Amino acid sequence: MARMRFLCDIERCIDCNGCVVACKEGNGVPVGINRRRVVTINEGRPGERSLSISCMHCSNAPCIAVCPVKAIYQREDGIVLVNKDICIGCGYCFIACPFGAPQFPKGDTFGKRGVMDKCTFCAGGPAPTFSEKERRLYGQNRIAEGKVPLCAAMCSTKALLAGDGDKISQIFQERVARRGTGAKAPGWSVAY
Amino acid sequence: MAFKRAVNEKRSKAKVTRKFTLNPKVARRSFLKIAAASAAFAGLSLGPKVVRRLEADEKKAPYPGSKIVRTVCTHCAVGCGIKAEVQNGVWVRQEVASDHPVSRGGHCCKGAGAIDMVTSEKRLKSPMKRVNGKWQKISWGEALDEVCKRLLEIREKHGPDAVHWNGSAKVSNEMAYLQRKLAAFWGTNNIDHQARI
Amino acid sequence: MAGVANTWGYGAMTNSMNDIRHSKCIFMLGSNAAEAHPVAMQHILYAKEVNNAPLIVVDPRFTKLAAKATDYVRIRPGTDTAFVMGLVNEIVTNGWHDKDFIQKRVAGFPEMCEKASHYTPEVVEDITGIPASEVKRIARILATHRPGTVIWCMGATQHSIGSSNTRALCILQLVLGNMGVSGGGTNIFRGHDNVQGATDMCVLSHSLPAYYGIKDGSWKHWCRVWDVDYEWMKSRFHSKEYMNKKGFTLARWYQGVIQEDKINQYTPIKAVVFWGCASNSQSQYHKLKKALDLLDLVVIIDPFPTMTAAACAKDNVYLLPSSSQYETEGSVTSSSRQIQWRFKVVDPVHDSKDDYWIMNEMVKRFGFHDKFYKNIKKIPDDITRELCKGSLTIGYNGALPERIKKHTLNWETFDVDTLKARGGPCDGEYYGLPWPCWTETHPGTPILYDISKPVAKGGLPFRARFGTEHTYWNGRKENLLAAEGVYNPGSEVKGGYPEFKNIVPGTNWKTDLSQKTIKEAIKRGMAPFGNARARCVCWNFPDQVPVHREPLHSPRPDLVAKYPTYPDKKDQYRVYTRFKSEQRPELVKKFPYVLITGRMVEHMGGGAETRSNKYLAELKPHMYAEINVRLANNLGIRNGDMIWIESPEQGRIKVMAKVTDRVDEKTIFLPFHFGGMFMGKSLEANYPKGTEPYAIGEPANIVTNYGYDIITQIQGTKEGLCQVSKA
Amino acid sequence: MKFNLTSNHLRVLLYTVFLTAAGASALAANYIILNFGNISTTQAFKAFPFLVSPKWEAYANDFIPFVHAIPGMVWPILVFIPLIFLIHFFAIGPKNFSEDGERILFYGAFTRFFHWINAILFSLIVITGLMIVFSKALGGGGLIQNARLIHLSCAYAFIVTVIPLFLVWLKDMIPMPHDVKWFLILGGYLSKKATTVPAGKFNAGQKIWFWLATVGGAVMFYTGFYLSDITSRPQSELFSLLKIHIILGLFILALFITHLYMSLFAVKGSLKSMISGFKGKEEVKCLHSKMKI
Repeated sequence: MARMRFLCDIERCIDCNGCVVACKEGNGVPVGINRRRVVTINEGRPGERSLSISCMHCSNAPCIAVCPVKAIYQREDGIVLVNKDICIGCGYCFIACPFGAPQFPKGDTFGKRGVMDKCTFCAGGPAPTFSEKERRLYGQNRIAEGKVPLCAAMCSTKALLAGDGDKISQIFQERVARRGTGAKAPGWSVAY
Repeated sequence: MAFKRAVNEKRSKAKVTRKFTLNPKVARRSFLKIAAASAAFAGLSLGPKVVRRLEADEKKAPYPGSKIVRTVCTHCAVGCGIKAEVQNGVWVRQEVASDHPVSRGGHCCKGAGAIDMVTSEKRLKSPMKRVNGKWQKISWGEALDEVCKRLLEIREKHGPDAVHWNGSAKVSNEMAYLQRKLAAFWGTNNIDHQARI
Repeated sequence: MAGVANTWGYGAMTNSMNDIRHSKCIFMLGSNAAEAHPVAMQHILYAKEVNNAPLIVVDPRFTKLAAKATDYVRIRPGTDTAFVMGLVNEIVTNGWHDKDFIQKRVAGFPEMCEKASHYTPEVVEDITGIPASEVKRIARILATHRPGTVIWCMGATQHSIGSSNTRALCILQLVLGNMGVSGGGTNIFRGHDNVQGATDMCVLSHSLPAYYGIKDGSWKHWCRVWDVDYEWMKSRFHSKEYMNKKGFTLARWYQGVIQEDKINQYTPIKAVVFWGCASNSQSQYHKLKKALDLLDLVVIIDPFPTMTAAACAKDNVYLLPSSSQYETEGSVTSSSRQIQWRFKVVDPVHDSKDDYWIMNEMVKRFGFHDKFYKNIKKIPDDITRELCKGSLTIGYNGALPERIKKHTLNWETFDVDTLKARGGPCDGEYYGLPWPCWTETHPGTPILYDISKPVAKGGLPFRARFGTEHTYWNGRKENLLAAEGVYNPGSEVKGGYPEFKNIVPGTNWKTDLSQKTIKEAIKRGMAPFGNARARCVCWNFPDQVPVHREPLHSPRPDLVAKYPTYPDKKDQYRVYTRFKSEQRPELVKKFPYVLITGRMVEHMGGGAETRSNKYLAELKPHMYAEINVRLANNLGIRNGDMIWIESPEQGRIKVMAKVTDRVDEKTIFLPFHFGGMFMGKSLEANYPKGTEPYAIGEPANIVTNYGYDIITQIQGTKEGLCQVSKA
Repeated sequence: MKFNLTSNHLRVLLYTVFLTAAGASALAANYIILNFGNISTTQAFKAFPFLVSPKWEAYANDFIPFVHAIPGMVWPILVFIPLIFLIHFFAIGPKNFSEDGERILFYGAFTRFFHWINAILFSLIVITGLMIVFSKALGGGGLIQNARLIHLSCAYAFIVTVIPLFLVWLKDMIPMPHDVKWFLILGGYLSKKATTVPAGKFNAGQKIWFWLATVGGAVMFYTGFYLSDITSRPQSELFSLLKIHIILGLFILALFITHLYMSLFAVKGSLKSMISGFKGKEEVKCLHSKMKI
């Protein structure tokens, strides 16, 4: 069984935010929610590196472990999804996630917080595939169409890879070997 | 449901097999393959299993009856391809032009949000003119009549060079050509566009 | 572009984005491709990784591109010519230049070397601030990694010596022998999506479509194409003088209204039409705003209201909502000279109309509809056909609408590395028929001036455009045609030859509408425009060889005497343009910091489109000024503080400080996409209700300084001075 | 004894102020319930620990077991404390005091009014809090989200309306030496006889309940406030806040149940006295022996 993964090649990521907008525009994510974002270290100095991060779809996902209502689950192919009909918006998954992936719509009154929203690997959600409900709550289901998630597909420099973990790993290791430098993908060796 | 919930998998069995190929031959071949197109990459990485299993779903396409229109991003001169998925005359979503020879599906944030040019709520909705400091909606007929009348008056009174035309680098070649042609027919060389900038 | 065109014939990117994949070295000066052309980075990074190509970035600012560079060089703004000529000098002194190439295909080399010899590494260090050792090192990298490509953008051109900068870079490539080869070339990344196409169609005040100029011959040529009487056309103008006189430019048209500088036109400008053009991208914006309020009529034709609508304070303004480019169709030319067909996605939304409709309606009301649309029945295909018919100089004549559409509809058949179709309906053709595409069967020219291919298969020599012989200032005479043995395979003449003419009597290849001349040339395996040498010396320019001249507002008053700017130009595009009289060395005392402007990836141009996109506005909601950590600390400015930036022209803006190491201690950087504020005041209420952009901010161009290029009058936004204070 | 406020005006003013505040809180609560699930406008980022340390799995190692343990901590209290009281009720039985004889105005109208407002809000907070704890059993989803909103909005209303009670009762709630003695005999509740127990206007048990409900309530509000905005603090701090919120909540829950038992079952008539304000003199003499009448 293929194991779905993301990998961001920091030697290639140029902080163009293409992935961020591709995700938002494609999935109709509201302003204020960021399923994916780009972080930059050492900005303006030699050693500046950018990295596009979202939910890493961990094998041993703390969010699943911590969810008090078991609204978060993992598909066979490793994609971690949330059932928005069950989620109560408690925020525990956010506290448990080392990547800050779970997102909550937040209003200005009393810290109002809706149900959790996060990267779906463009695999929709538990609602019927391609239904209106799925599109509204979770966004597109590109995996069901046999397509790559939008962020990776639209990555301007092909820095962001998505797909079967073995393949991705191979591609990246080959890139590294070709480069002859010791480039590392952050989170790769540890997050999976 | 197309998938099985793995709710209880607290300790997943998934494991990564790390292959470290330093054989340059292999490395190069595969590198070129992935560099070739992310379309191939999509097919490769998703694996047949997922796709096949999901094809059993009752609905096969999210937008039945839609068609793909090939177009070009309007944001910079790289000329990235865009595949616009159109259903019943509505641009429903932006597909990935992963087979475009220049962009290979890539977009920066502006291109990734190209659909917003059409769907933006901030678009001008109708012709307008300002009356006593307030914007007023007018019809196209009125607007064009008034604008053209006033332009012709100015031409009559001050000569053709009293009008300056600022054309655009964001329109098609045809339109840019017409803009230059219009200035010529109007009788002035006072036309310019962003390439000067 | 004028500098490039005057070196070897055409002012365009010589190779293509994809061709950068074959480069062994990438030299980028004044380009921030990571923000301005992110998708081009795909190919640049490929070359960097796969070819192990050094990526040399020369910029006053440590850009996002510099973060990916192998070698980053911080340069003082406005000193690019000195640095590049320094590299040329270093290369020539060490004998690293491509002697064979220069001997056969380059003119004026000894004269150029004579001028370049001034720029020793030490002199370069003094002018540019780049250590002499670094100059030597970069020169060595360039010499040892061939073919290398040179990439530049507005960072190199928006200077008072912008055309010298571009020529210096061309000379660098000639000296290295990197022209006409895959992986080499001068790749000038252009800004807007169709800026190449619009330039080719010459929406310019000094030329008719396809760079024909505005001399009588050009007018007659286009009158023939348009099928109108030349005399009628002449009658449209105020006088024949004004028919041949360059018009106002976008950079300075407002002087035709406010007349601060003396104008050379019989009337001031009374009306302006902005057709898809933002006003806040023009320098000294506060003066432009003054002009908007003096005009009788301002017409804005745009999908969004733009900053111009908000800046107009009077009742003289009309907004006509044109549709976006996705709601109309037509061909677009990318930076790589590729022509693609932008198909119509949906019908115009709201009550907007597409540009062709608006044009049609306006022309109807102007009363010359029958003449204007004489050959045009089907829109836009017939327009394409008409422009192809006339645009012989740049070989648009082969790019017929059905061919362009065929390419776009079959883009998957083109190879990524060569851009050549392998099989399929476009077999053997290059993607987008990169111009010149001489005939209806020509595959397009992927690399300009490449003599390894036959002309019929996309090869070309340098263009013979500047005569056949020239006598330099030192008395040396040189034959300008290419040397013996330089020819495209299959050429009848095995050496240089002048341009084709009189195949059809009384015409040359540029004016022969029957295209017989071009076809004849191709048949004989030769280029219609001749086969000549590229020029290192442009005798029609004020500086025959590019030399350094201090910016008008120089932060180094001590260098002004040694490298003074040009004398004032009395009639540059109908307006008096100050050079010498504007260069005031004492200015730096009151305005001690250098001001540069630039792009950010989230926004585009004047930002009307992108700031109206909620996601992009969310990513970059504020206008800011980048200020060095040390300078900020010295001035007591903290990250996020509001600061005032003031220009010598009394422009001032209130922006948020972004304290960063990207810029050095003497430099302030401003992104130029913002609008909707004016000198500390919000203009949000001036937009039509509901169309205010999500993000508004001060236009950077309120504080950009006086200063225009000597040839093209491009505005010098990358070399001004400013003062900074805490708000 | 009657609580004499300085003037009627002040009393009216206090009523007005706190009722307005409570009303505003209730309105706001109504607003958020109506607007629940709307698109947000802002979102704070959590600083991403760049280049996650190899110990990333340890990131939530303390947190996960704790969250799992919460229902396990709560249900024993819900089961065993009522069980103890059940045994008490049948083994020892409630205290009965004569309702004849002199009646003393024990609670003024003002205190009663605010007591009942607080009682309703507090009960809602406790019930919804329990619903959140046992959300899994209840199936999660909209029900629990609404419970969370009620929890949140009642907390806002409570923290406002508890202030007058706190001020009015503060003087009588200061711990006294005799409270130790009260503890030693467990308030006499283990004896069937109506013995005299050492206590002022309020006994030591009531005092504990008072301090837990007010100061403890404030702590609960503070921790809950920050937990409601999860982007406001780093993870470790949020975890500490959650720990405080849960553990303190356990104590409050325990005393809430005790308070319910005492007022509803253990002391006959106490419910009535909170409605009418009057207590029998015998009861006061016995249970609040040190109170000056």
